[in-house]
Amino acid sequence: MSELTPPSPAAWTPRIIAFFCNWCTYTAADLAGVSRLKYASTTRVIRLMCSGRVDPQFILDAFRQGADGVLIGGCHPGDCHYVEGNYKMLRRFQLLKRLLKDLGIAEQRVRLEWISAAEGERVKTVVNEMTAQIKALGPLGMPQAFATWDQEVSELARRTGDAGEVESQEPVAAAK
Amino acid sequence: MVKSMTTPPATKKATVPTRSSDRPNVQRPGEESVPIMKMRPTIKYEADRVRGFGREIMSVPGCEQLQSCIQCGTCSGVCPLSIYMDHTPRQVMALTRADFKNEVLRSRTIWLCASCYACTVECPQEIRITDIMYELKQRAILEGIFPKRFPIPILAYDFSEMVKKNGRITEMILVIKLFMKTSWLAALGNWRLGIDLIKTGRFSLVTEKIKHHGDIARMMDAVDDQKGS
Amino acid sequence: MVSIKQDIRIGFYVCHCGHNIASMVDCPEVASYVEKLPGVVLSRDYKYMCSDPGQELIQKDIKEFDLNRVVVASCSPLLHEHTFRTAVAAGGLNPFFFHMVNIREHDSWVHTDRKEATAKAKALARAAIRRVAHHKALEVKQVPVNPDVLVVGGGIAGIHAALTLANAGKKVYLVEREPSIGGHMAKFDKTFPTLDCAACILTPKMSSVGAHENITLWSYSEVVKMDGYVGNYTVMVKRKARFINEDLCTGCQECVANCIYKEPKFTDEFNEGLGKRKPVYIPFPQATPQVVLIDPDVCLNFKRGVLTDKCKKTCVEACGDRKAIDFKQKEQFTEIKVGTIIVATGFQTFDAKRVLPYGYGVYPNVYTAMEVERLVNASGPTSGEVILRDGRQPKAIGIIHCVGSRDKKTNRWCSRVCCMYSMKLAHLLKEHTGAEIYNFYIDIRAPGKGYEEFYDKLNEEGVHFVRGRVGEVTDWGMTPEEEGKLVIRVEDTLAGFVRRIPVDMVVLATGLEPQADAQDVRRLFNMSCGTEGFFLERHPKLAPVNTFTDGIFIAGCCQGPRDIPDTVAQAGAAAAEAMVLIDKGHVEQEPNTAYVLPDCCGCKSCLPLCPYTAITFDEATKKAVINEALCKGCGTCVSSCPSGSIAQNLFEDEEVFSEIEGVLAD
Amino acid sequence: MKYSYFPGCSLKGLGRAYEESLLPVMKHLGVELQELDDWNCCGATAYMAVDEVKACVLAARNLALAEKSGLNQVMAPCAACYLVLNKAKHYFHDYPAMKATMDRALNAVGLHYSGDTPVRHPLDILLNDVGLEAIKQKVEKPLKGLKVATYYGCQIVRPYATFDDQYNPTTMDRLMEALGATLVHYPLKTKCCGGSLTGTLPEAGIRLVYILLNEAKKRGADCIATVCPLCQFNLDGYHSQLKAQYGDVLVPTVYFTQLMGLAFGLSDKELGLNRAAVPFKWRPPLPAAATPVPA
Repeated sequence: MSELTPPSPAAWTPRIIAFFCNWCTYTAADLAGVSRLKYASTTRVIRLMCSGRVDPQFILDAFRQGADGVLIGGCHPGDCHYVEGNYKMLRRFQLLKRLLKDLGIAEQRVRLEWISAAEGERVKTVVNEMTAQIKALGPLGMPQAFATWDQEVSELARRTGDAGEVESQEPVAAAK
Repeated sequence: MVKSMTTPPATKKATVPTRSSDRPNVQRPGEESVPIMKMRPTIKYEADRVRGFGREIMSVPGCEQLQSCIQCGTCSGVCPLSIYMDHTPRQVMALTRADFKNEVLRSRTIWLCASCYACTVECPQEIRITDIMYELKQRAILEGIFPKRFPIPILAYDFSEMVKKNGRITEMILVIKLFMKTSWLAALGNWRLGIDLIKTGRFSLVTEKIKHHGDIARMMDAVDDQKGS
Repeated sequence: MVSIKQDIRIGFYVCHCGHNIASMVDCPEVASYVEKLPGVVLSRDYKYMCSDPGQELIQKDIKEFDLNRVVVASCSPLLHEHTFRTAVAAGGLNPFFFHMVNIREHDSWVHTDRKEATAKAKALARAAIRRVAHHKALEVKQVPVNPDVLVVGGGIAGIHAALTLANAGKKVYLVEREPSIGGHMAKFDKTFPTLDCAACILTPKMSSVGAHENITLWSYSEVVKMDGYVGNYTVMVKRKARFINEDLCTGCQECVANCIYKEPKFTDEFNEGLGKRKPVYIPFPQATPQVVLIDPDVCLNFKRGVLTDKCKKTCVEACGDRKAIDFKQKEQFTEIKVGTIIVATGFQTFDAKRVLPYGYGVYPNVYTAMEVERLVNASGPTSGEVILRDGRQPKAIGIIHCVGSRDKKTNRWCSRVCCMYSMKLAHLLKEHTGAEIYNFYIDIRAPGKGYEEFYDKLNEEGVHFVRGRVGEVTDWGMTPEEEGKLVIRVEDTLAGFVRRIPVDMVVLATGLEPQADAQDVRRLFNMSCGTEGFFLERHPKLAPVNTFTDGIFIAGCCQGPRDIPDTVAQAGAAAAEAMVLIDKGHVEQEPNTAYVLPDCCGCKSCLPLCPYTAITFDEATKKAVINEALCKGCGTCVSSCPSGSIAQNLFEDEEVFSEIEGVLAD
Repeated sequence: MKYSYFPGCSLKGLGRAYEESLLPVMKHLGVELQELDDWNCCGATAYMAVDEVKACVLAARNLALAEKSGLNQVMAPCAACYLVLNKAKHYFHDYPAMKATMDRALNAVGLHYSGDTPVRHPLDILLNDVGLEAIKQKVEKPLKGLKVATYYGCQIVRPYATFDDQYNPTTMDRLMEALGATLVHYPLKTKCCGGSLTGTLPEAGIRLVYILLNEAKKRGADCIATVCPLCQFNLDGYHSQLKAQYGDVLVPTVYFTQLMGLAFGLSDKELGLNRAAVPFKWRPPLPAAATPVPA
């Protein structure tokens, strides 16, 4: 599947939304900080109690709002603080990956990682790896794509003389 | 009894406060007596370092781990040849990391390494010491720092030339060349070996060659081109 | 742009944390950026938000500027969320009208470009501003704490923790896997650096445990299951069959004397295999409880562990009227309820066979340090005489440090105690044999009270210290003096040359490592392990005995290698932490529970998802119902509900969506 | 079973007895070997000292040729070749810059290497592909009463432990036992023979040979079984110096394949047994006519 986007500008840095579970991966990221490990400043962490709380809609919405990648971090299988929330996430993740593929979003843009509270080093590795991969892919640029589509649709509507009904409902303005 | 022993000349000078004749000479048979004491400072100044040398070695594939050396001496402890070395392998690691390039490249140690990899597998910090030794040998050859008629770099050089030309090694030719370049005496000392080899049908001066012997030179040129570019 | 409800009045604070944040994030710039965001009434940067003046600033501002939301950008919420919630509450707001932004652990400490780090801090702050607008007032739930405590592991850590709690009047269950408590310490001869006898200081504590009215001691038992939550844990304990009725056994050991085996002939675990025992035995003279046990693997009344009843049972005869022997005994499972748990499961010593060049298991005169502890012990297999496996007395002994420590091929950590116990053994061996003693070390680590002085003492005693990690121990001699000896080949790194040192005995100072089943125990108690396999403390400095699960504490070497004084101190700390919960009487629970919205269509798909069976189906209303008391707040049902009819406090959909939107809105 | 066969220079020169015994033994076991067409020097350790990159490039040509041959696996009997080929393969995978150089050099001569071809040692193939049971069945004259010190040398177990234990390799031990020989406890089995130092710095090199021989003799070995042409040469070739310097410490050194050949009932001539300076005179006793050969 081809990506939707044009080649990336030189100065561009990816934006990765990370959903980390409170008990393992968020703590691991804290540990990476305490250990003063250095990694790319591309991720923005959103803390949830469990990776099981990651609603597929969160991921889709992140892309819609302009994320170039989504990283989900949970406890290792068998180690979930809530017994098996991470397994539930894994199940959903497999389905979601198929959906994203059909949408034409490259597989490397979503990543599920099991990172325990002790693995600060792993946070660094994963973030850096993912940053490099997404840099190679270029920006996803969903908000811009939405804007273009909306424009096309409005144009079409204007030509058919029925502009009122198809006006965009997307908050595209959120994208700069 | 003590008096009858040879007293080292240096100790006759008043540099040593205790009376030399009072101390038993602990010389063992076969050991040299203490030579004339030549004063030579062993201190190292910062200017003696070749800054960046250690970093350079550590940037070579396989040599990265040197930076985590804890100077435990396991390498020297397991090295079968450390007993002949002027600097133990551990000291070579320390000197390399601290940029003492001249001391390292002039050391006998790097030439004594027989590539048995005992140090590499025993090192608790997983430093690939053998590979570092290879790298240091290469530097020394590159800079021409080794004793005249010293056989090991000569062997290594002849070896590579023969491979480049023929693609293969004819061991007897290599050995004869080596002895000619280094020492005729050594060749004479090994006359029994030569006779044995002839007797057991292992002595052959027929050059081994590959069919596409141009290939090797082309490949080496490709490597050199890349290095140059 | 994004609309913010009219009545939202947000106060924003960005913390410098001294230089920790300010050196990498331009805090004033972040503050002035946030000030312009919708809904923000006030935006400040301040040196230390967690300080008293910082907190007071928030309280004052809430009143003065009529704030109804507060956001603080500083360190990790896992560290200070509670601090700021309390401050917000003190200012008169519901504490949940607060949100925290982590710009230290997740930003300033991990990035190197000030511009990028500042941009990231702004994005995170913006997300929090958007999110906090959706926050609701919530109430903290209080749950009572069961005052009973479970201590797992009866080594010196578990013993000390149990006694501390019991002496404070708490009821304690002490569960120990082995037939006796005492752990590794019971095997030691002397303790460093004071050289007081280990048994002399440990035995009284062991007996107090056995006799204490507040302690229920279950030796030869294991915890197999744990359920519940802080203050209310349900634990299943397996009590293994020792084929002796503990209540009836008086510890007279007449059964041992009268066993059909006249001589002990089976490997004695307590003496590290250097001695022998009978099938019916007591592990060591001071064992607590003073109760024998029968080993069904070697007892003649069993065959391969299965009862055959074919032995003459002279032991039963000897026991007579006491009738303590019960060959039909089965393992039992007992359920207990406790409020807090202290895990003190200890360590295992490194298997010296893993370092092949040292020849343990190949050369009989190579010993582990633990074996030597027994060998020099007056109650050991040789009554304290140091006699080698080949019957000789050693004239030269080499002690090799760091075996299975500081080695990336085995265990990379320093085991902390080996230097000191090696020196102790050097002293004891010198005292017992007068032999020439060599210590081979990488670095001497003696950082404790009186430890360096002990090192000095050893030097004065004439023990040799050779700085160098031994390359190999061999049995081939190169000189006449080496023939028939073990030869240690090592670089004397301080002298700068290689030495060969012939010795009669080699002692391997094996390191400490996590118990083989540490991972199972970790899962059992819902804890984390560090990469090396020791249990992970909640915070390396400030919460060293807490775990990530409330009410579960760790003490001793299960958390990392340490010596006896540190272990005892830590066990005391764990006991104190447990008492904090017990004496407070209740715990507060984060109100992050899930709840069902009225538009539930009754599809039941959430029911099997909940691991705590907190969701039930109400047949009357045809809707799912969540039991708030059982819900732990993971949110899995929320994200799985096909009709979006389950919500979670503190993690409402709109809260997360607004966070996503905010973080990307640049 | 068919393998591509990389003899290396030594097996055509000083170590020809290794090849002479290896080929009939493999044939006897039904292992087909096809000599790699136009192979070149592996790169060996001396080259590593001059230029590691070039050494790897040399090795890569052989690996590429092996891949081209269509036979998936290449057998390298010489310990040095075995190590260098494996090392090149490791570098190819671990260091992208090294891979690029190898690709470039191979490209210059119209070759390509994908990085897959497994490099196997005969011991590995014998133990894991042929199997001890199949070997036992071929034994006609068990080496009964022969006390063998198995000597692996450095480079097949270090630094990459591929098919055997790094510290205590046992493949040859098991093979010798299958042939009916008795093992001598020889903890020096992976110690260094001195490599090329015997020639270049004899004082240091020959001392190592002395230690190996002396310990084998002390432990009552009738012979030392080796897997490496250089080890064999060092342990065998310097007998006059050794005798002069250390006295009578000599123990015959044979290739493990020669012992296999003897057990399989092959003739001395077929096994190159006449090529050693220190003659190995022991021959298996004739099996008693009535009793079948114990497997």
